[in-house]
Amino acid sequence: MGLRIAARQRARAALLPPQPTAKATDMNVQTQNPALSAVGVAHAHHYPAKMPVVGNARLYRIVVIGLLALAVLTPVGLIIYQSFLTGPFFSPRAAFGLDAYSYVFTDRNFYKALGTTTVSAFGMVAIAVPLGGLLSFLITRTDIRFKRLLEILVLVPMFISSIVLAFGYTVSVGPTGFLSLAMRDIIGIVPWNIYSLTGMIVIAGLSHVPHVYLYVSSAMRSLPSDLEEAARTSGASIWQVSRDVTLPMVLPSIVFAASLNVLLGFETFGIPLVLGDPNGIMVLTTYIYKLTTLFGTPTYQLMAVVAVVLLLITLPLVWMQRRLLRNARRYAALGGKGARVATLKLGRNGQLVALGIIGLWLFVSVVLPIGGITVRAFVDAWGEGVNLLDQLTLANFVRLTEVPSLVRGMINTVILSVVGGAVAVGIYLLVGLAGHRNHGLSNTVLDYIVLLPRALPGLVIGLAFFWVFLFVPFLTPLRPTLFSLFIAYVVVGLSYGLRLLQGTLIQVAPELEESARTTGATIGRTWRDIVIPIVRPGLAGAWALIMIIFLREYATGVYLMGAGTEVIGSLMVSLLTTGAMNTIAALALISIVLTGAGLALALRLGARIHD
Amino acid sequence: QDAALIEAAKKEGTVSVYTSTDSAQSQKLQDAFTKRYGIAIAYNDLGTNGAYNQVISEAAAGQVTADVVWSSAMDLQMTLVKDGYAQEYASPEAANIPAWANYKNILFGTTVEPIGVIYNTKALTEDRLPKTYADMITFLKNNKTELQGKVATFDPEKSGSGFLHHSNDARQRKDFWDLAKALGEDGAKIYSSSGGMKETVVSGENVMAINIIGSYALDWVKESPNLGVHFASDYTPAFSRLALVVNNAPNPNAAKLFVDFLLSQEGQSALAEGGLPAVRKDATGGLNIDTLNERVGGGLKPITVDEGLLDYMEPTKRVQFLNDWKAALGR
Amino acid sequence: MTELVVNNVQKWLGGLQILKGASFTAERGSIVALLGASGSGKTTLLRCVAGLEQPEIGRIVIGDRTVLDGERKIALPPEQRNIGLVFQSYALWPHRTVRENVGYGLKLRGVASAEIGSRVQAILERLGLGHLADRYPSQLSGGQQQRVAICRALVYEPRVLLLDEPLSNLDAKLREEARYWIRKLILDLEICAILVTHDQSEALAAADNILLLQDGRIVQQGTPQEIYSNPNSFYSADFLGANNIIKGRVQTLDGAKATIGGEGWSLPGVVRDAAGVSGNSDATAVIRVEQISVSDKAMEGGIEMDLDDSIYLGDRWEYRLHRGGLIAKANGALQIAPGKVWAWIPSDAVWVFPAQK
Amino acid sequence: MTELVVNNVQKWLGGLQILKGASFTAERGSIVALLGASGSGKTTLLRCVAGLEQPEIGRIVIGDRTVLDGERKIALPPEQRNIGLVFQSYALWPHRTVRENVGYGLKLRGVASAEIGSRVQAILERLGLGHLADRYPSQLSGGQQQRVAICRALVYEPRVLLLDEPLSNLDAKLREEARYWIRKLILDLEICAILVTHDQSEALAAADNILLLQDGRIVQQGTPQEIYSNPNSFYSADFLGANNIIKGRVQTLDGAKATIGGEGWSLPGVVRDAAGVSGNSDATAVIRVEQISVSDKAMEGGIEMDLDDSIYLGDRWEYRLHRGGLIAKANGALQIAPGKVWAWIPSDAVWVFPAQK
Ligand SMILES: Nc1ncnc2c1ncn2[C@@H]1O[C@H](COP(=O)(O)OP(=O)(O)OP(=O)(O)O)[C@@H](O)[C@H]1O
Ligand SMILES: Nc1ncnc2c1ncn2[C@@H]1O[C@H](COP(=O)(O)OP(=O)(O)OP(=O)(O)O)[C@@H](O)[C@H]1O
Ligand SMILES: [Mg+2]
Ligand SMILES: [Mg+2]
Repeated sequence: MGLRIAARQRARAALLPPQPTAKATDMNVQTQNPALSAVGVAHAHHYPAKMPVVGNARLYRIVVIGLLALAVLTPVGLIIYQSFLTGPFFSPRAAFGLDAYSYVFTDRNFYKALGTTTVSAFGMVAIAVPLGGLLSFLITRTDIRFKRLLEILVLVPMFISSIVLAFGYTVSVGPTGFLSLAMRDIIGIVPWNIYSLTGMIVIAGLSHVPHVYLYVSSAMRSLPSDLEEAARTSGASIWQVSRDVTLPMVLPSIVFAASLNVLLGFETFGIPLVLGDPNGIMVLTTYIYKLTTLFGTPTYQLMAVVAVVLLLITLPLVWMQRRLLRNARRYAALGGKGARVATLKLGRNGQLVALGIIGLWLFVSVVLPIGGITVRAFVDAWGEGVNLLDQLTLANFVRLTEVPSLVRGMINTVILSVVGGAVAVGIYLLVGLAGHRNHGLSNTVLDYIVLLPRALPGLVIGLAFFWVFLFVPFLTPLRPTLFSLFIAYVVVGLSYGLRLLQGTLIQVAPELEESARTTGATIGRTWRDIVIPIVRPGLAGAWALIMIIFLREYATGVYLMGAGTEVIGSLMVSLLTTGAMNTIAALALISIVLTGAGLALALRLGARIHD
Repeated sequence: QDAALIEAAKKEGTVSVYTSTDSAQSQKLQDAFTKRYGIAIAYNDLGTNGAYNQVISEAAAGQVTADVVWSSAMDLQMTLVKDGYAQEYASPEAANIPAWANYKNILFGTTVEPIGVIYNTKALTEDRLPKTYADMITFLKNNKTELQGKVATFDPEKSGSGFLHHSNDARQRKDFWDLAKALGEDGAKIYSSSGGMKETVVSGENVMAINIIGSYALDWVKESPNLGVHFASDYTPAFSRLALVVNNAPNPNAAKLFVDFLLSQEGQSALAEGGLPAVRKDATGGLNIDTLNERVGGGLKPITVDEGLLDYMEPTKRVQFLNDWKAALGR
Repeated sequence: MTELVVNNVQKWLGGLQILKGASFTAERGSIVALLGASGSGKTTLLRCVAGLEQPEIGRIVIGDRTVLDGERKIALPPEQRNIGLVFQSYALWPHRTVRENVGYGLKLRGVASAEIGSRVQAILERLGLGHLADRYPSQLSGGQQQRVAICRALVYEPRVLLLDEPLSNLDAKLREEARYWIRKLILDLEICAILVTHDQSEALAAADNILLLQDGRIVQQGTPQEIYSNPNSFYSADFLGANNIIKGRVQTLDGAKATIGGEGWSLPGVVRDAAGVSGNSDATAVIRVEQISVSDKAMEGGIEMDLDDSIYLGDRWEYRLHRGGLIAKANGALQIAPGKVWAWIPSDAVWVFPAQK
Repeated sequence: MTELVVNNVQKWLGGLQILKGASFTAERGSIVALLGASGSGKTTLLRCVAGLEQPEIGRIVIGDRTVLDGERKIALPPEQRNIGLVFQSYALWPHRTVRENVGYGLKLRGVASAEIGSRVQAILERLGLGHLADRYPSQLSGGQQQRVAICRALVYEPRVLLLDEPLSNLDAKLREEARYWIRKLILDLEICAILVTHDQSEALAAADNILLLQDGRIVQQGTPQEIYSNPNSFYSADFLGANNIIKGRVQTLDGAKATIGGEGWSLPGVVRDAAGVSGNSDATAVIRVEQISVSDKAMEGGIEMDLDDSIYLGDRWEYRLHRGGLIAKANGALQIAPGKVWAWIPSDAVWVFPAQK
């Protein structure tokens, strides 16, 4: 492994200054400079040793990346350790052994779930990435109408956890959903079935479009328009420009969004649980879920094995991503020549087509699920032969206020997402800067650990964090506080937030930083005065995103929350078991409204910084 | 009531409860307890697995924070007792609950919650529903076309409650496997939570759901006009939420006082009021064991709190059961 | 044949009117140089022609197509105008190699890939970039990037070529070569080119026509020689050439002839812009540096002046002269020692304009 | 006093050796111009001095501090070198107004904000940007941006000023003003400046010393006059000035004197680079354009030639001459009609070099 890393570094080195290659050595030998030939002999077969890079905040980088690695690898390591035991790691009866592996790897259901998961993950990516890229392009680079509104609407599918989302779909387009019934009245049958693998893929794909949109659009926003203008004057139409210039220029964010979505596809739980489970369509996460009760008492070692499998999936993904994005400078475009940022003109027909596409997508991925949730929140009964108007009630909301833990949950969630989200973005920024224009081993480490937490199902990572806070002595006092949830959330949100920032950081042209350095700013000052302000729109975006992620997160908190530290998402999970769907719908609707308000606020802040 | 215990409990000032009962259902109980003793409840709704997991993890870490575990997973509760996580407590109220609900003064049944059937009233009418367990099997067999893909039940693989319900039936009734086969023939759909099942029946996506938690269902029908609940008159099993005091509980006195209160007439009435039928006959405000028995048609068969609960905790037996279940269902 | 007509183009940016009614025409097979002070709106005008900015008012015709008409609300997008544009900022696509950057226009036009390869290679060789074809823009020097930008705009032979300071980062030799070659191409292909440049010698040498832009308006237009020797305003006179700007007072005025003078000196000259020039008013005179001959020997009709210094300029020497308030520069082939000299200033080379702030 | 010492700096980029041992020194209060073909490594050398690139080999001393030493592995970061750098690409910070861009260096040095305000305003006024102080870079024209970049690097009066084609986007007038003012500032502040420029007249006029860079090596160094009139290689001779490059054959060779000729013509000249020049070998001669005088009247010692055309260059006319294979350009003040003319070419202006590919 060590060798392979070294080789990879060397391959990568060829594109980064200063780099030893055979050619350079030849020239070195040929040079006639007398001063060199003395040195030259010694160096005859060596490239001159690299100069130390000073003033590059090395210590800072190592410390920050080290701390992050600790925060990520502790729970991950615990899971890996657990997978090699025969019982819970804390149990005196647990012994080392591969029993868990042999159980999982001989289980037919595991392979079935793995296959289904793979198909659905890649299917989801195939839908989400092109659509997300297209949406970002339309919204950031063209003069499409209703931009401000669309910017928010596009993110709405992210507002809700996948469980609630899937549930929303059943209310609108399930077998007895209001839309399905209307359709059946018109054409006699319901032409779709959401309880199928295809249904799952389409719904997951459409609802993950925002995940792509966020990354790609923030990269596109900072793309100077002269690059696109150059293509247009060369004779490229808008679509050719987007295909040939805009999209390739934001390739880093597209690649990342794609790999992140593959992982999300592997990790998604709510959609398969609600849509696949009743018909026995099982994916890895529902398989893990099954393992918690299959043997009566939870079999952590089996869950851990499946989690390890998921972890292993990230490795080739990250590797591929690194290969694709080797020459980061190629994507740095925020140049020093203050290029004017202009939008592409769509024209009348273009507007119609573009708005049509967006409208259709919005209908399917916003109106349908949220409509479903909204309807459900205001009625007690629905479906076949029920007239919804007769059922209208506010009781579901009134009930919320009567239960203190629900009220507390809402407050906690808001604190955690708004304040915690902002702090988390701060942390991601510190980490992002530590990795900024850094090409050493620490950066490789960073690339790999960023995606790791996202590969693990929230339930598992939540459990791991629960153990960490329980068994690591100086952390135990923090366990019953929101802080433990916050740390877990920070790690879970890492792959979303950090990458969003890195994607923006990469686009700051090096000259802008170099000119600050030569003006007399230390690297820290440069970050503070130049880099951070330039990426500030990205920060606001990241905050919005993290806020959304924290607001709707559910699985992570299941084990970590306790009395006084309830969060909405996890409360919904426990409500699900008692069947309080009315309450869940009302809670979900409130959290959607909260998220929308928060997002509007964030965008407003971001927008003001941007103009 | 032991005044010394109350005094000591008040000094502790708080009791930490790990439970699977969502706080909406137990709010009345909590309020009553706190009002009466001025002791705060740290109410941790963790789900059945969560509660179990936290208790054993905390014990291993030497960081016990749970005082009382109050969970509907009867088998997991019994496992905790067997593995020594609970302490014996001879509650003065224990005498007032049925004998089947008291396991060696360690584990106490606090509710009696019937297992039954819910159905969509637009699709089925009360009078068409089978009266007995045996009738149900026939009913499922005779209405295959109408019921195809529209019957729901718990997935014992993913739901602890589901496993408890099904395996208890299997222990109690020889014709359980006939029922399972009939379900299989109807293409029954399996769910991991009550919520999922309820919602599909409310919407008419499923016509009925079998082996559902009846106490919840009795509440649901109050809200949802198109939902009906039904119990077999000859055989209505019922499970119970079990409470235990944790070994090395940080607030042992408050814990004991809380268990006392759970079993007291006041506590039981508060539970009944919240929709969880009381195990005591003298509880008011909602269903108690007697009124419930009437409501379900007299066939109430509470699951006894004893080592029998552990039968299926043995892996081979459990796997055997699940395999049989899947075979019967044709999966 | 007229290939490009720009008529009364007006453009606002950020609340300011940047173009205030620019009009000109350009012929096939000719180069029009667009000159003007920094910030006068040259880039903006080019961008309007390219379709990258939409002027609020005006009309632009390329070939026989109206590509912009403010009144009829016509505005063709850039890609339908068949133009080539070299950006002041280069705007090379950082994710593509030099070859791909240059070949893109051809690819869009459906040229076979073998032909693309050979045409791209040929044009790169032409500008000395043949060996860099596989590099990425970030691996090139500034001048190399600029040349790539030129190749990219030229390779597909657009009808109208818009060049925004295309040679500013090239050294003299390379610049001359590139200029020569661009000129040849334009004549061969019979296309028309608008060249923005800050280098007047470039404009004078390369252009068939010069437009002088001041503050968003075209203030003078003509052949290089016309513009250089017949400026109609102080701005035009001052903008081109190496000049001596002399502030003085009108001493005598007789039709177009005037004498301007100051403390201890007076010069006969011609009035070029009569508005504001009257007897005894303040005035400004412009004298091209090359119009003054200097000798260290007494010269008939010459003015006696003090030489402060001779400065070496490579191909010539520059003399710094003064006489009272009259300060002037002149050139000559020889070094002259500081001291008394005689300067000969033809009176029709002294252009008198109204006083400038 | 020597302010900057650059000694044997070698730098590799992307596997290629870009700098191959560059050495030079620069004095306080002087301007050193760095000339060289596009891609010869000028920018790279500046970046090495600035500390933005770390040369693998070499030593750089600024003032009395060694800021780089390849052997002792010393390399100070840019911010500790007290330099000012004007980037070829401007590198203005898009999120800051002009005022903030320029004032940043002062802020970093802890100057009181009132003083920052006045110093920034003063320097902006100096370069005609006073009214743009509150704009963002993207609202400026190219030339305006470039001037902001110059202000930014100068305002905090660094010890060493590195200018990478700082005037390339300015028009002649503005360029001259800026140059004059930069020069004055450098003398006043006694700092030292390295000026990269592609404009040789700028280098000749503004610099005290010129370094000629070829392919990563400094091939000639000297005062402008030395470099211009005593080039030691074909590259130097050809790079500066407007030249006639004449290919011929050595007909006679006598020490430093040689006669070069071809079909129907022969010219006496001096050998400037003996390596490779021998009797009857091919050779290349360089004649500065301004060295050839042309007259339409017969001239003693003049060569009879054909004038193909006279081209107007504003301040002068360019003549295109030929005689057999001898093709030459010359300048003069008057238009001459095509036909027979006489050209006078002093023999010490005919510089003979080995044949070039
Ligand atoms: N990252 C890189 N990889 C490979 N070659 C590079 C890289 N950066 C620069 N070069 C090459 O190094 C050489 C010197 O570049 P440099 O920018 O110093 O030239 P320059 O003298 O400033 O030219 P110009 O006048 O065109 O700005 C060029 O040939 C360029 O192609
Ligand atoms: N977005 C904007 N908002 C306000 N003013 C602008 C904007 N863009 C450009 N300007 C102003 O418009 C004027 C013309 O700009 P333009 O780029 O056309 O000048 P230019 O003639 O090309 O100058 P240069 O020779 O310096 O490149 C400038 O004064 C500039 O400051
Ligand atoms: Mg411009
Ligand atoms: Mg350069």
